[in-house]
Amino acid sequence: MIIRLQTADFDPEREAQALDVKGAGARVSFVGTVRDTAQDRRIEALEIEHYPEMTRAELARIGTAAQTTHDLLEVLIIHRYGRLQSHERIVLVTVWSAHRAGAFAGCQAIVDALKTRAPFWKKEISPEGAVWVPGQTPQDLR
Amino acid sequence: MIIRLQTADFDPEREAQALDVKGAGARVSFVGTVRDTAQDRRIEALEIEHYPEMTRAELARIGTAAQTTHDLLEVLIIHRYGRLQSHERIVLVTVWSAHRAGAFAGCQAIVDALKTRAPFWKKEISPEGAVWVPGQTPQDLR
Amino acid sequence: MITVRCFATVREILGCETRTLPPSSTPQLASDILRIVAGARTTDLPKPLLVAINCEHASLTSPVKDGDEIAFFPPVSGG
Amino acid sequence: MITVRCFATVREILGCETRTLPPSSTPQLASDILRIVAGARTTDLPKPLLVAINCEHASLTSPVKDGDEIAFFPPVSGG
Repeated sequence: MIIRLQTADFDPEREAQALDVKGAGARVSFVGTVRDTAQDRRIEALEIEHYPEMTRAELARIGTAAQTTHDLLEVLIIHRYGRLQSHERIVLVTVWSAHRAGAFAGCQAIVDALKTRAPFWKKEISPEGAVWVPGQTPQDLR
Repeated sequence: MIIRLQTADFDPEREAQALDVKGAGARVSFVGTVRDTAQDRRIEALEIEHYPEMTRAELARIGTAAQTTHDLLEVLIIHRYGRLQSHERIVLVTVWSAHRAGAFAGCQAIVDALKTRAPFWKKEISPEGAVWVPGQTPQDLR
Repeated sequence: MITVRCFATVREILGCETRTLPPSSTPQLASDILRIVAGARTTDLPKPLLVAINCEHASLTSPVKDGDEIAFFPPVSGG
Repeated sequence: MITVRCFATVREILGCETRTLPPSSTPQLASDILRIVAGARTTDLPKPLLVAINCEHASLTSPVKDGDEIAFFPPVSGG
């Protein structure tokens, strides 16, 4: 499992190719990008804050759980932080599995868990000012 | 919607980048590759036959249905045919949506439909000989 | 004229990729076309046998008319 | 020693990113630590308020001991 937190952009294909996963027949990737509008406000940029030590630990827990549950051969998670312009890539989740069903379910499980459990916070910068994006609470703490 | 049938390999990221999709916050990709084993036989290559005119028409119907049902902003399908070595890419399905739920559901719906409806047939070439891969019948014709 | 196309194992068993048939003066179903092109070898063909008419999935009971392209093939295995 | 870390709106409201507290001689819960660092401003904090102890999600009723790192933050918005 590869987990990376970085300010720099990434090339999803190059990152996936760097992992030579044997026996994989299916690979599913999710790429999240900064949208250019939110509730009719024009988004110029996003400022992403995170809690580095916990983010790393939480993503490892999320990845390991998905790997076991969905029979994944490999998991790659890259999440950026800092200031990102609209249309820039934010996050990449790529998983490999022998078959497609596990790959789809595993990738979606990681993305869903990441959005409710990983300690990232986003501030949207628009011409009208900066607004924190409303967040989510982990299922087991609701 | 972009649909391509070709013998040549493709770069999933370059193909996705070539489509500049406005308003997309989520992109989900499926890449299918030739596995190196099947039922304990070592697979050297795959020979993929198809029915070009129908493949194109059927993929267009599948893509359009998913686009409507899952609110997809754009759909890209590339499927190779001819002789492919093990570990080579066979198929790419990439979809864009404003949000992740539609992107995951839409991509999976296209891949599932492709596997049961698109007229492709695979022959696995192993040291023991060539074997046709058992196929699937569309849901509405079972 | 009706164009008949065969793919994969159907092509191998019937030893024929594309064939044209003169239009019939009486209404025809896909099963009638199959009887003409496969004859006694019909029993050797894969089951289920899939049928497409003008590049759309159809069935053995679908009607076929002059100008149509009909295809016979085994279950598919794309992706 | 107990390390307290605040993120996002909690950091902005309390005007403090990291703070250390001496260990207590009596058992403490996360809510006790919050009372010390937020005081009257507790009511200004986001609801729900999330808590992590040693980089794992916890709650306001979780115990905190000497050497722990406790963090307070609003609901998350990653991905």
